[in-house]
Parts: sequence; C-alpha cells; structure tokens
Amino acid sequence: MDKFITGIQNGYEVFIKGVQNIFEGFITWIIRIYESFYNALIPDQRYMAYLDGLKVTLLISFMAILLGIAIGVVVAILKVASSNYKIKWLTRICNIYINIIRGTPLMVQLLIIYNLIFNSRNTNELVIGAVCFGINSGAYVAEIIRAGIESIDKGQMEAGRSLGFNYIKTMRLIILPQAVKNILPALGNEFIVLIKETSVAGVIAVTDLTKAAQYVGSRTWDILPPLIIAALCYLVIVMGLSRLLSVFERRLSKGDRH
Amino acid sequence: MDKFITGIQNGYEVFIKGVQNIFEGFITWIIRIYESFYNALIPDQRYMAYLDGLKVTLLISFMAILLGIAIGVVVAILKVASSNYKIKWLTRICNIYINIIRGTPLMVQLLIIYNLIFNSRNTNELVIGAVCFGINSGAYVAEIIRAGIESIDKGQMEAGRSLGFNYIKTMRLIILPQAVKNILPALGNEFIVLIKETSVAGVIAVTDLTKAAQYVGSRTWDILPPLIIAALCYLVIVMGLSRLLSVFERRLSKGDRH
Amino acid sequence: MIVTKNLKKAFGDHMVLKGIDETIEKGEKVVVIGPSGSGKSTFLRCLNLLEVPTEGEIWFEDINITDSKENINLIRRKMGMVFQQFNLFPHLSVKQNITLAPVKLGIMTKEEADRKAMELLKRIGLTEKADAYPNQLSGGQKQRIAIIRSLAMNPDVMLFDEPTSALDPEMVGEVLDLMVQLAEEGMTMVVVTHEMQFAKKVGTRVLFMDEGKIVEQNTPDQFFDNPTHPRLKEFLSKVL
Amino acid sequence: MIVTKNLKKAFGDHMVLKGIDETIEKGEKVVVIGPSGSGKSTFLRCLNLLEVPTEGEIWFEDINITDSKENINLIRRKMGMVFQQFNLFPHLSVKQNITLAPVKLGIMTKEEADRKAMELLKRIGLTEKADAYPNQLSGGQKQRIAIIRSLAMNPDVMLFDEPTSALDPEMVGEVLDLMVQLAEEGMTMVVVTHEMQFAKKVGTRVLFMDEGKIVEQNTPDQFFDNPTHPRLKEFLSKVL
Amino acid sequence: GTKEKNEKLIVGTEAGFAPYEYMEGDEVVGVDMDIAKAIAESMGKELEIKNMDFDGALLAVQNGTVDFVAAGVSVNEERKKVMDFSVDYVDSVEVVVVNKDNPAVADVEDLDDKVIGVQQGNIADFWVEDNVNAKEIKRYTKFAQAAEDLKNGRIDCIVMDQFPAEELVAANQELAILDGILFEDKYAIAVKKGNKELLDEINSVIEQLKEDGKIEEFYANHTSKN
Ligand SMILES: Nc1ncnc2c1ncn2[C@@H]1O[C@H](COP(=O)(O)OP(=O)(O)OP(=O)(O)O)[C@@H](O)[C@H]1O
Ligand SMILES: Nc1ncnc2c1ncn2[C@@H]1O[C@H](COP(=O)(O)OP(=O)(O)OP(=O)(O)O)[C@@H](O)[C@H]1O
Ligand SMILES: [Mg+2]
Ligand SMILES: [Mg+2]
Repeated sequence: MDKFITGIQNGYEVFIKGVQNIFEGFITWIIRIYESFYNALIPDQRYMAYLDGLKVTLLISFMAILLGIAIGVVVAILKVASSNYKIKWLTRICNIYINIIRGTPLMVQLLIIYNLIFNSRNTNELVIGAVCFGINSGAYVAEIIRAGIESIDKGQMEAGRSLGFNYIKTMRLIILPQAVKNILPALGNEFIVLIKETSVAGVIAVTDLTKAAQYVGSRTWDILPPLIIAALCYLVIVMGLSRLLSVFERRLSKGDRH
Repeated sequence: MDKFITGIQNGYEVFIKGVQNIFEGFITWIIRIYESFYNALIPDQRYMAYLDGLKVTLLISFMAILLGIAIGVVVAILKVASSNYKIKWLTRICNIYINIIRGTPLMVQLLIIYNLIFNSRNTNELVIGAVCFGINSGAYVAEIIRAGIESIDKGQMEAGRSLGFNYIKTMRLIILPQAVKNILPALGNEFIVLIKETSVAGVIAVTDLTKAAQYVGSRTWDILPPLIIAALCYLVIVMGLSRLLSVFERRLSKGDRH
Repeated sequence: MIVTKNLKKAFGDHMVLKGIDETIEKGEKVVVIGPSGSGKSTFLRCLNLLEVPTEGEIWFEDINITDSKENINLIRRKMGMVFQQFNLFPHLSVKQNITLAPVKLGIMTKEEADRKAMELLKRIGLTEKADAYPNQLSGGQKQRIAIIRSLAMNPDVMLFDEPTSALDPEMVGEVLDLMVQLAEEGMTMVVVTHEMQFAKKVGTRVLFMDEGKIVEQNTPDQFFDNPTHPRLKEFLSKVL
Repeated sequence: MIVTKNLKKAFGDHMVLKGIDETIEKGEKVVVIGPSGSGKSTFLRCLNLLEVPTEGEIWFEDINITDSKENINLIRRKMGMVFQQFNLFPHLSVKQNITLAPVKLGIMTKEEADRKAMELLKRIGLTEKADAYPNQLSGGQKQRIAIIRSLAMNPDVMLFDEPTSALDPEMVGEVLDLMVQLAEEGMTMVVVTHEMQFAKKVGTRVLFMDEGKIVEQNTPDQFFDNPTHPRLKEFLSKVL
Repeated sequence: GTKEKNEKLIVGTEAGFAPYEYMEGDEVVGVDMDIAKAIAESMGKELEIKNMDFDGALLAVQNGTVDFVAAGVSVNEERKKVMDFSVDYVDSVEVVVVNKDNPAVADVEDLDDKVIGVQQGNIADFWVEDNVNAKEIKRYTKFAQAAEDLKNGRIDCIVMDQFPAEELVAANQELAILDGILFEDKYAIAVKKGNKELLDEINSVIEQLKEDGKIEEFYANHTSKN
C-alpha cells in the first residue's frame, strides 16, 4: 500500500516536472521569439528602415499606377480605334508592346528597362522604380480598359448608333461612362498587385520594404523576423486596400440603383 | 561656271562622306551589338548557362504546378465542402491560407518558406524551388478550381439534386466534369504565370534562367545582352505555350459540340 | 399526396411565401398562375425542398419531408422537376442524360435504363437524337428531353416551372402536347405557367398567387369566367 | 419610303439574307414574322445599317444609304429602332435617356428636349418616373421608355425587333397598346413580332420570312386565312 | 557533430566576385572554389556548390543549409559572434572604383557625401556604414549591376576588394581604381558556430595549401585569363 502511494507520489512529481519543463521550454521559446522580433525592430531605430521602405513601396506603386494608367489609356484607345478604323500596323504595335510585357518576367523587364533608360546619378530612386513598374503596368491597364469596354453589352453601342450618334460620341457618352464602373475597381486591384510586385525592386538598388527587411536581416543575422514583419505590413496593406476596394465597388454598383 | 561645278563636286563629296560616316557608324554599331551578344552566348560555352537555367526554370515551374494542383484541389474541396456543411473553422483556415498567400509578395513568401522549411543541407535546389512556388501556387489553384465550379450554372446542381442525387454525387457526376473544361485552361495559364514568376527564384540559391543571365552579365560586365537573351527565351516559351493553350481550349469547347 | 401546412419562405428579410396551406391529391393537375415575383417558383421549389422552407411543414405521401430525419434524396426520386431553362447536362449525350440517374442511383441496370430511355425517346419521336448532345437540339427538343429525363425515374408527381417560357413560339406547341399526354395518362402535375389555354384544357384546379399567398383557386371554368379577387380580375384582363 | 434591292447579308460563309426586294411605303405598318433564325432581325437591322449588307442596295427617302458617301448618322436620326432587350442607358435617368440624343446631336436645346420628354412621358403615364433610373422600372415601363426615346427624335419610320418578347405576359399589353396608338397616328412601322393579334389588328401587310427570303406576303386577313406557302401553313398551325 | 555522415560537402558562395568565384559556362569556379575543392578532396567527399546572394550565403551557413561559405568573407567581430572562421587565407585590400573620365571621387579619403555602391552584407557595406558619411549607400546583390550603374553615372564609386576590382577595370575601360587603400582585411572560410570538426579540417587544408604555395597558383590560374 505504501509502495502504491510512493508510486503515485513519484508519478505525480515526474508529471509536475514534465509540465514544468514544457512550460519553461515554452517560456524560453517565447522569450527567444520576443528577442528576435525586438532585435529586428528596435535597436538602431530599425523600425525606421521598415517605415522608409514601406514609404518607398507605396510611393513607387502609386506613381507607377498613375504612369500605367497614362500609358494604358493611350494604348487602349489606339488599339480600339485602330481596330475600328482598320489601321493594322498601329494595332500591331500596341499588341507587340502588350505581348512583350505580358510574355516576360517583371524582374527581367525591370533590369532591362533600368539599364536601358537611366543614366543620371541624380534620378530619384522613386522615379526609377515608378518608370520601370509603370511601363510594365501600362500593358495590364490597357487590357483592363479594353476588357471594361468590351464588358458593356453591345446593345448599348447599337442603341447609341441607332439614335444617330457616331462611333466616337457613342463611346464617350454611352459606353465609357458605364465602362468606368468596371474599370475603376480593376485599376484598384492593379494597384494592389503593384504593391506586391514592387517587392522585386531591390534588384535595381531601390530600397523598398522587402529590401529593407532583407537589410535588417543581414545586420541582425536573423533573417526570418524582419521578413515576417515585412510580410505582415504587406498583408495589412493589401487586405485593407482590398476591403476598401470592395466597399467602393459596392458603392459604385449601388450607384446604378440610385 | 567652274566654281559652280566645284561647288557641286564639293557638296557631293561632303554628302558622300556624310553617308559614309553614317554608314560606318551604323556598321560599327552593328558589330558592337554583334560582339556583345556573341560574348554573352559563345565563349566558355555560355549558352549552356542559359540552357541549364531554362531547364531549372521549366522543371521548377512544372513541379510547382503539380504541387500547387495537389494543394489547390485539397483546399478547394475543403472550402467548398466545409461551407456546404457549415464547418466554419475549416472554411476559415482555408481562407487564412489563401489570404496570406494572395496578400503578400511572392518574393517575401519565398524567403520565408525557404528559411523556415529548408534547414537540411541535402535538398535539391529543384525541390526547394518547387516546394516554395508550389505552396504559393496552391492558393491560386484553389481559387481557380472554386471559380471553375462556380462558373457552372446553378441550374445544373438543382437538376442533379431534383433527380435524387446527393450533393457529393451531383458534384462528381455533373458539376466537376463540366467545371474541368474551365479549370484546365486556367491551370495552363497558371503554369505560364509560374514560369514568369520563377524568375525571382534567384534569391533562394536556385540558378534559374534569370539568375543564369545575371551571372553571365557578371562575367562579361555587359549586363543587357544576357538579359535580352533571357527575355527572348521567356517570350518564346510563354507565347508558344499561350498559343498551345488557346488551341487546346478551342478543342475543349469544340468537344461540347462533338 | 402533397400537403403544405403554413408554408413560409423568406430570403433574408424578404418574405416570399407568407403561409400556404394547400393539399394536392393524387391525379390532380394543378396550374399555378400569378404575376412575376409573386412566389410561384419559390412555392414549386419548396415542394421538393430545392428551397428549404423557413417555417411550416410539407407532407408527401404521408411523410413529413421537412423533417430533417427524412432522406430528401430518396423522396426527390419520386418527384420529377422540369425547369424553365431545361438544365440538361451538356457534357452528356441525350441518352446518357436520361439514364444517368436511374443507373447511378442503382434503380435500373444499364441495359434496363437504356431500353427505357429508347422507349421514352420513341414516344416523343426523337430516337435519332439519342446520341446527340444537348446543344445540337432545338429548345423544344431540349425541354421534351428534360421531361422524359424526369419520367425515366417513374415519379409519382411532376413539377413544371414555366416549361415553355424560354421557347420560341413555334416550339411551345410540341412541349405542351407532351404535357397534355402526361396529364391524360393520369400523372399528378403541378404546373407554373403563363399558357392560359393549357390551364383551361388540362387543369383540374387553377391557383392564383399574389405576393406570396394563394388568393384564389377554382376549377378552370369558374376561375377564368368568374374571377372574384380584384387582383386576379386585373391580371386576367391584361393577360387574356 | 424604304426600298431594298437584292439585299443580301452573309456572316462569314453563312448566308442569312438571300436577296430581298421590298418596298415599304410611307404610312405602312409592315409586320414581319417567321421561324427563329430565318433572318428577321438581320433584315430589320440592315434597314438602318446596324448590319452592313454584303450585297444590294437600300434606299431611304430617295437616298441610297448603302452608298458610302452618305452620312449614315444623319439618316439614322430619321429611323427609330426598338430592341427586344430595351437597351436603355443604365447610367442615365429616364429623362436623360430621352433627351440625350436630341440635345447632344444639337437638334433641340436642353429646355426644348426636356419639355418634349415630359410630354412623351405624360403620354405614356410615366411622368413620375422622369428621374428614376432604368433598373427601377418594370420591363413594360422600360420598353415604353425605349419607344418614346426613339420618338423624341421625330423619326419618319420606327423599326421594332420583337419588342414584347422579353416581357412578362402581364406587361405585353401596355407596350402593344402604345404601338397601336403610334400606328393609328400614322407612323410608318416595320415590326418583327410573334404577336399575331397585333399583326391582325394593326398590320397593313404581313411578311413571312423563311431561310433568308420573304416567301409570302399579304394583307393580314388574306395572310392568316389563306396562307399558300406550305412552310407558312406549318408555321401558322403551330403558332396560332 | 556526430550526426554528420553526409557524402556531400556543400559550399555556399556568390559567383559574381571574380577571381574568387565566378561563372564559367554553367559552372562556378574561382580561387575560393579551388580551396573548397581541396577541402572536399581531403575529406573524401563530393563538393556541391550553392550559388546564392552573398548575405543569403552567410545566413545559410548559420542555419545549416550549407556546410561552409567561401565567398571572400571578411572576418570581423560582428560576424564572429554568429559563425566561426577558419584561419585566413588571403589578405585583402579594399579599394575604390570610379569612373575614369569623370571621377566623382578624387581620393579614397574623400567618400563623404557620395553615392557609394557596395554589395549587400559585404564587409564594405558595414565599413562604409560605420566610417563614412555617405550621401547614400546603394546595396547591390551583384557587382556587375553596380559596375553598370557606375559606368552610367548613377553612383559615384564602388567600394570592393582589390582583385575583383582589377578584373572589373580590366573589362571596363571606362572605370579605374583610385590610388590608395581604403582599409585592409582578411578573408577566411565561415562555418556554423561550434562546428569544430569541420573547422579543424578546413584549417589544416588551408595551412597545407599555403605551405605548398597552392593559393598563389590558384590566383595565377584565375587572373591570367582575362
Ligand atoms: N434565391 C433567392 N434569393 C433572394 N431572393 C429570391 C431568391 N429567389 C427568389 N427571390 C425573390 O423572391 C420573390 C419571388 O420569386 P419567384 O421566383 O418565386 O417569383 P415567380 O412568381 O416565380 O416570378 P416569375 O414569374 O418572374 O418567375 C422575388 O421577389 C425574387 O426576387
Ligand atoms: N453577328 C452575327 N454573326 C454570325 N451569325 C449571325 C449574327 N447575327 C445573326 N446570325 C445568324 O444569322 C441567322 C439569322 O439570325 P436572325 O437574328 O436574323 O434571326 P431571327 O429571324 O431574328 O431569329 P429570332 O426569331 O431567333 O430572333 C441565325 O442563324 C444567326 O445565328
Ligand atoms: Mg418563376
Ligand atoms: Mg431576332
């Protein structure tokens, strides 16, 4: 009987010890993780590196989408008009641009555009990034606009023409105002895509969020925490913008109902 | 009169000289370009670098799409089924995976997955790349499959159920066989996207086509020609595959008509 | 055969069926008419639980099918349904469309099902289309195939939701003819339709739905000649 | 007023109109019927060049409109067109839908167009919908607005392509009523429709199209009572 | 480590650093690679080369993805905390490369307020950060891109090792090395912290190579080519 009790006591002690060990292990682990992230954020004001990188990421994306819209609108108009008026060579040029951009990796484009175009020490890295990504984005924006126009029921064009409007006026007064409701959300989406894609900007010596995180990692010799911090930044921004976008989209489609 | 003739003669000579200069300049330029590309391709069997890089690019893309399909099918089934049977936490887990992958840049994911998973020294670089890109692709494939299923008119599900089939049988016998026709081309497209995206694989010690081109450039100190060669390789492959895909797609939709 | 008790259905806040008590006897041909959005389709789709009622009960052959313990898949086999948009399976040939359910549900062998399918196809004069695919058929042919697809399961009742509304006018006749035949053979039928001639000819009872309620019902003669409810009078004045 | 000479139209290899010679006089109400795919819509759409004919000529008010020197945009102002799917402009209010063309084409001032729009809306009893948007309207309301949108341009002829086919049965009447009114006021009309009652009531001539040709035409009485072409006989037997 | 019973010996490097390591066809070669081969040979193992970014290679050795890094790694205190170093096998000299026709930097002492190109994680990156008041430090993963940018005037100078710098100016007439030395340091091979067994092996091989004059030979092999 005594033996039995001792047995239980022993078992109990072993159990408690086990729990303690696990608990202590867990605490140590938490502390290590905490330290890792602390190191990745606080010393040398490292958080500033992320903030600066984030600023670069956002600014480049924003300027790139603006440039992309400019290029995309021109290309889309040229393409639609040249196919309507049967100017083959112009259609072909537009298609070549679109196909090259969509047929090669962004990273390769980036390196080529960067090395081909920029020759001055004083060009701001934001401008460099914006131009490279903008040229890329233009092709996608052109396709977004084309798709937006084509999504409008062709009965609308017919109704406009049958009232006596010419092609251009029908486009301007009837098709485009409707197409914009499809195009705007898609452009918002393209902006979100750009934010993610600018993460390769590091190859052209632009210090965006990703590159900043890598840099912090090469300083702390602990690469994961900065990367996870960067990933969280991206996630918050991308999901936040997505949510905003869907609210905006709902507004737009509600606008239909007034 | 003589003066006039001399004038003409002089003018003629100047003109010829100008033409010669332009012509010579053009020739020199052509020769320089030729030399650049020659250097980027031939010495030290550099073309082998591109070929090997291309092989790595294609192999990684191919293995990644296979893994992506495996993950995507599982996630899509879990998501559709869990939302049908109202298992909220499972839906949520699937959504978290999809949102994280789609909400962060591929490049950051790549670095995190690589540093998180691959602590063993013996993993082949192809495996590393395939796993990293496969995990990324899985989220997109899952959405492709979901969209493929949702694209089937809901009348089909209703017709199946009203004949007495249960949910799973209707899926298997009626919805999925039709959905596959939408899913296959989209998967082909995802494969093409992967080929382009693997160009960032260089950051994780994989020597793909882009990285190979960069190192040829490091050797010749002439960055552009190798990049342009790589871009052409991508372009040919991407456009070739796209064309194949659209032929395949036409076949599939012809299949509808038998 | 079918009894609904205080049947209600809401989509979100929107009350579409506001309490329907109705009994449909074996052999009846009930025609449901009413303005767009009045809930006709929803009512029909509740009968075989394609829409799950928010409240109330539905009894079919003395089984409470709204009871979650009942296996609705077994019950649906006894209730054929025909849709406005046909809903043939585009990836299967005509014959496969007809035999899929009997075979895969283990009710017939492949041979039995094939024989039955050819019999039904012969009846509607489309045997030569057995190996055709749905998109090689005209609308009228599609809808007739859809009807015999349901018949292949030997249902006790057939539900029709505007079976001729998606058809070219020339094709309406052939589908209605088939439905008349079915009626004459004694099939129990519930038909939502805008074809008043059909209602007059084969209906044993006509229901008028408005805003989620059945506001009037009668034999076709009485219904069309002596409508009482003002909404029905207005409706008939517009449609006839 | 409208004359077609050997009008042919092919889509790729597919010959849809196989040579149509037809003369439509001012004040006529021509009704076009025929089976699905026979080319009725294509014929109508050729009349205002929404489809460009492959061969042949179309004369409108003594102008050869198939002549590329003519400005088709000016000619279309004189030809109203009403579509099966209404094709209202969803981003504009009802009033804006009506006034857009007169104002932007410089035919009326904003005030004149507004006055005209309200007049037309009053005529169809929809003044209170002036500031509504198309998707707040029922199908019948949409189609009537589409008709007066065309009328606002004071056209010399109105083309209708199955104007009631996309409507709920209850709404068909209100649209046909408006068309009857127009006919009574003397508008020249070409109407593709499946509404035989309308054809009988207001048509001055009925054309039967089959496989890209007009195979029979007559006054409504003769047309419906004494059809001669076998295809027409078959068609009428199915539809009436 | 008793568990290490692998047939393969994996070396991490960044093949944009001739003559230490560079691509020849699809192969990575160079002085460091010759040393690595000698180490593998003496251990009787097969050598596998992983070509990655420089900072990536230093991280890889810490988490064990590679056995050692031979990539012209300079020894410094910060790195010593997180990895172990072999005896040094070369004294390296860091120099400044500028545009020859249009030198934006006149003297090695004159780096303040300049746009300086370095390789990310390289010793020059740390040194410049700590010792110079640069206008901007541009961190590249590949020297070739830095050289291209220098040629095009996007940066004022590159701080890098003398030997690769000589390769660089030999291939690019537009560039020149400034007279004078910026700082000196020593290259060694890095292994995972605590991997004494491997470290001893490497040390003995390096000592042997030094004794036999092999390292000079390696240099000669890889520098005479251009
Ligand atoms: N799945 C659904 N979700 C939300 N609302 C629905 C749904 N199905 C139907 N409704 C709404 O319920 C109401 C009745 O629809 P129902 O289809 O039953 O009408 P109906 O009488 O069949 O009309 P119709 O003659 O146009 O077919 C309509 O207002 C419709 O918008
Ligand atoms: N844009 C087009 N491209 C190719 N074929 C067309 C086009 N428009 C019509 N068709 C074909 O031309 C034929 C006649 O079409 P049309 O629309 O004129 O027939 P319809 O008599 O109006 O038929 P419905 O009663 O169904 O409206 C059909 O076979 C149709 O498929
Ligand atoms: Mg309905
Ligand atoms: Mg038509």
